[in-house]
Amino acid sequence: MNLWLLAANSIAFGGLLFLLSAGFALIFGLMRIPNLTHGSLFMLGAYFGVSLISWGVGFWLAALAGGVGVAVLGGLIERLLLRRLPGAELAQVLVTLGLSFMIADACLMQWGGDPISIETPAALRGASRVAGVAFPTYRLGVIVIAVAFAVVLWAMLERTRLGAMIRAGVDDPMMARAVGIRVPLLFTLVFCLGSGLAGFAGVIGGPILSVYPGLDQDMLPLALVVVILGGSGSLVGAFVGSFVVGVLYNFGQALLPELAYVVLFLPMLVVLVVRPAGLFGRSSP
Amino acid sequence: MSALEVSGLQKSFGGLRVTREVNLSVEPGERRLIIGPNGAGKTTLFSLITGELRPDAGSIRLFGREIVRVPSRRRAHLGLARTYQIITLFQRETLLHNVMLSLLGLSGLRWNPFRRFAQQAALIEAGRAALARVGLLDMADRPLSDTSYGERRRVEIAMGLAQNPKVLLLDEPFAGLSIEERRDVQGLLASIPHDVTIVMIEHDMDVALEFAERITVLHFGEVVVEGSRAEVVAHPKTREIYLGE
Amino acid sequence: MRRLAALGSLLLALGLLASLPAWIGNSYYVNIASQVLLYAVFALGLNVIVGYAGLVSLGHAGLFGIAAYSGAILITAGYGHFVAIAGALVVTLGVAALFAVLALRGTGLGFVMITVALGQIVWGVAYRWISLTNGDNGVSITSRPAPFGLSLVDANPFYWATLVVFLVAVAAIAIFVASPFGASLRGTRDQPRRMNALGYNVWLIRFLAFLFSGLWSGVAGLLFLYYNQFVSPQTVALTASAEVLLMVISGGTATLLGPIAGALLVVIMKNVASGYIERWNFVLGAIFVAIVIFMPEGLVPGSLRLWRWATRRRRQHPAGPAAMAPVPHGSINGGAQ
Amino acid sequence: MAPRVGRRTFAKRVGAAALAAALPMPAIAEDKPIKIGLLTVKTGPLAQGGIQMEQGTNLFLKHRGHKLAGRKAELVVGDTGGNPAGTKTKAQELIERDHVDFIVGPLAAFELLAISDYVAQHKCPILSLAAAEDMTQRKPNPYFVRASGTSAQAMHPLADYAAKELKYKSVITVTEDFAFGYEQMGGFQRVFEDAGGKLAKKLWPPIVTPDYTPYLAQLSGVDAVVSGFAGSNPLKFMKQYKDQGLTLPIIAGSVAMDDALLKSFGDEAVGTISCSGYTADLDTPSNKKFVEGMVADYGNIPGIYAAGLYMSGMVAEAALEKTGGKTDDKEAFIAAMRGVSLTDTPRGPFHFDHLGNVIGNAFIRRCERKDGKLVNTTIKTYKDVGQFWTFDEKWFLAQPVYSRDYPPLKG
Repeated sequence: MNLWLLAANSIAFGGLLFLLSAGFALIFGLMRIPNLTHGSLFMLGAYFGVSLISWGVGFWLAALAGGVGVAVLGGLIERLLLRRLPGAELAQVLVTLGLSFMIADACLMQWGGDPISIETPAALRGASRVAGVAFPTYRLGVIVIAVAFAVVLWAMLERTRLGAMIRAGVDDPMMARAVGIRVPLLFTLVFCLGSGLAGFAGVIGGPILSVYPGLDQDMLPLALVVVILGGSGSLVGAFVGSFVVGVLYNFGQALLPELAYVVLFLPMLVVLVVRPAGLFGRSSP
Repeated sequence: MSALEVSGLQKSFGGLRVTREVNLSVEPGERRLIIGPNGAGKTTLFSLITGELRPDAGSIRLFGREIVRVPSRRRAHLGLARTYQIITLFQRETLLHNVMLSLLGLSGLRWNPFRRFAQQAALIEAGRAALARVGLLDMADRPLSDTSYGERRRVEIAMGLAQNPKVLLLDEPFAGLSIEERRDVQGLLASIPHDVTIVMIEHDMDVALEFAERITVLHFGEVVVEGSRAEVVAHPKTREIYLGE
Repeated sequence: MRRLAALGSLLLALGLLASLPAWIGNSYYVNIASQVLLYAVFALGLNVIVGYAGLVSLGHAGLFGIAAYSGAILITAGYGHFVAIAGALVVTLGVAALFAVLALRGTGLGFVMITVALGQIVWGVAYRWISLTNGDNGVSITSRPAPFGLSLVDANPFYWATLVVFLVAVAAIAIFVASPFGASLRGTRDQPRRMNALGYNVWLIRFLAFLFSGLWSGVAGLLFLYYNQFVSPQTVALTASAEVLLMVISGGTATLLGPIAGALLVVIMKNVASGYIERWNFVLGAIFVAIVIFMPEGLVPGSLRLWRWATRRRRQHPAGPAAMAPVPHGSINGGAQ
Repeated sequence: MAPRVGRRTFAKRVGAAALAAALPMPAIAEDKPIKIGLLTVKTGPLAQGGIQMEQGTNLFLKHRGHKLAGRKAELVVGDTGGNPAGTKTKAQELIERDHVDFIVGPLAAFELLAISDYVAQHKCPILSLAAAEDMTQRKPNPYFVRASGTSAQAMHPLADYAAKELKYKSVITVTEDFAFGYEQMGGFQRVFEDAGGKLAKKLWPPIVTPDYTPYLAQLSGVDAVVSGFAGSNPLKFMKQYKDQGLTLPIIAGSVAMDDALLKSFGDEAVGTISCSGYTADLDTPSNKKFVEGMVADYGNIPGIYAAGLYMSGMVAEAALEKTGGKTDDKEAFIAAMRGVSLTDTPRGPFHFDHLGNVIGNAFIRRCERKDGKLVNTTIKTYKDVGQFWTFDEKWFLAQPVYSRDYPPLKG
């Protein structure tokens, strides 16, 4: 067994998971909304990417455009639906699951049931040798993208006015409102951003995962696990959680095949039972 | 023997020492007022006494019995009741239901899954009596969400009284009340018999000073002054804290 | 007068339910009715913890499925139906106790996530512990019980048996909710800290409520087993947990009729409407979204609100308040505290 | 007053009677259509195969002008949602409400197993392509007919080919962790080991495995990798395999290189050798018609899902012709189905064994790029392959069903 490969892939898969779950964590952190459409938005982004690429758009542009398209949809969902339901978690669950049913079926209508592969961009095809180990070049690219996004998001949260407002909104929405932050607009922006990240991640994940009906259901639990292991709603938590899940997934599946099904959920359970707010979360929700 | 005796009580949140070292002794039947500026640790002290917070060190005795390790809910059964500064009532229920819940908390009936709660004659009677004491009997069947703030304050007190406590902790019972409402509550408190020991946190000095026999001044988690009304008012530390002198 | 009317409509409803096979005609529809009832029992059981305890579980299909699996395994091992049913319920209660101890470490979303993890672990075990569960092929049983010598093989007797269980469940849960314990439970949902200060053991109340909820989930699981005569890992999947939660929320939490209405909606959409509407999944999703828009508190309370609003409007001036029926805010916020 | 019968009406009636007398039975029954129930998956992750099943069925009925053995044929479709409980309900709908004469489908083994007892109780013939071995082996259902084959039916010849023609000595198998996977690889293992080959490892990734790298990391030190993936997983697996820079040859089961999936693959699939009971490149008149019809109507090269249902239709049609269009006597109808022997079908000639499972060709294909498109080109045909391969039926059935741990790995 090639342990170096598993180690390297823990990082690469973790990178993909970070792209998947950063948006979920942001939305959850600021708005306390468990956005159960997140998997669907990921899948929808991937399908947007498929169509754009088939019309001749380049991969990277398709990824960005897919992200923007999903961001717009996310903004609409927030404006038209979630806006009405502050604090009503059950109604949020109902509406986000309802939307995920609709999106899944709409994708089936539009793109059919056959799995669709997204071609790896030409420059990143094949395998590279890193420290003597063959590793898919594209996955190295995913690591770079994930780290770049993590840095950009972190800088945005910590260094910009928007970030300061988001942080204020997370810490104390009432106070943020009192000091003149337009919290509703902020929520819409964050929801757009979180959704857009999911859509972008869908296209980026395409060359690895391909796109197929059911991709949504496969990805949502992963995002949940990442956010739980990382701690609810912090970007740093999602970042660390992604790589923790990357390691658990790769080594767990390879070394403990008997536990393949619970290799993510057992640690998640243990973390929740020991520290209900997650590894890096604040102690009280 | 003191009704309530607190000694060496300490509590920190992270690095913040909210309760540095509190010693307090309240005699049976006494009316004790606790004052102090915002952030002095008054509500925290109440939460430590009722067990909603766990102290880092110190002892709490209720009529001589050490209760610091007794779970919060058991302390209610030992005769300790409190009201809250921020109203924590059952919004969807009627006033009577609220008070009945308070009564049920001390009754073995609370585990009964078979009988009808709404038909428990003994609880209804006691609940109505408690509401009558605070002058809200005629509103007994109104949902709490249809009541005014002042009425809710009185429901809070009714719930405390309904449990027939030996020691009652009142957290700012006058907060947010109109002048007439204050007078009502004042009269209500005055009518509580002296077999109930009362400790009260209050900002409104006019009503509070009239009510209290002894006063404890809390500042930065410590008792800085304690004594009779006149003593405390005259004490230079009190003036220093309140008037910045 | 009102009591008489209530009694009358109750009797009418009972009569309609009991005579349903007579006027519904085809055994297929009788079977659908049995399914509605069995999922209603499941949803009612889940509602105990979601609606009355304010704790959202996304792992209840685990309990439902464990009852079905235990029953199927005991029957396959050669035990009689009585032993299988009793054994399955004991196992389910044991697992529910374990679930509760773990899940009650968290509140709000922590609770939800722990139940997700537990449900997924049960799913993994069902899938992977092949020697016990036969893996993805599932376990079939060939017989249904014959209480008092009455065979339940045909659709009608099975429906009546399910109806009896359903009515017992409704009655038991109605009594439970209206009891002092039920009042205590709702208190812990609305003001857990206050309840604790009032002398209630909040943890134990929630724990017992979870067991009660688990018991009815288990009963529903056994009905499912006997109805389908089959159980497989999909029975315990996350989607199954989500489905029953959607029934509860869409019908209206913390009401007796809500989960029943939700079960009716989902079962009919999935099984009957899917025969006429090819994209039924889309329509079902759209219905959920529409419910949130127009009746965020759920179908049953929402319809009652609209009804009251409409009748009051009629009784008042025809041009009464022009505003829409007010939507109560945050009226269905569950796990929040 | 006697009803007046006009001349023309009278003539018509006499004519109809004469016609009826002249023709065989079916024409008499013509007023009541034959009802065919299709159980398939149209929503959710399994919809890919399910939609193709419906397409195959529709195309068959279209080719027959919606008439079987002279009777009008009506199709009732039930969407199982891909889960066993849904399948049960839909089967009840088809049998108890719509009174279908027979059922085609469902797709997945766990769906079929959930309704096997039920359809047997109702004596409803069922033609499914779900491959669960024991449906025609240790727990046979007397009303079941399978024109596609068992899980291992194409794996036995694949193993034979791998050992004897490709001269592979050792392989690693990798397929999903479920019964279809176990049965495929069990069959491969038995024949491969009998031919002197060795299985180094059997890997079972869960059905939902977004990233196969933990398994790819274990693929080395053998002559080839045997893939048995299904659904959308083959696509993911092959792509990740290629990206990882792995170069071991891959040989694959029927659905892992299904013809309908080829349009989704890229170059990573080229060179893969697979074995299937159906191949789109088979040069028979009926296959030509079938493939052309699928391309014309749906724009798809068909695979085993569409072909399986098309052939199931042919079996039912042949049986109906034998019974004179009658379906009332279920025993006679099912006996007729199992007695069907066809010479020109999309998979060539086939007939059934006494358990209702098909005996027909198995095609070894190599994936190639032709005119820019991927195609599976047949390189060898194993004729008259049954579910027991070359083993003695009694001996075969005395062994446990292929499972995760059976046959056990040697050494």
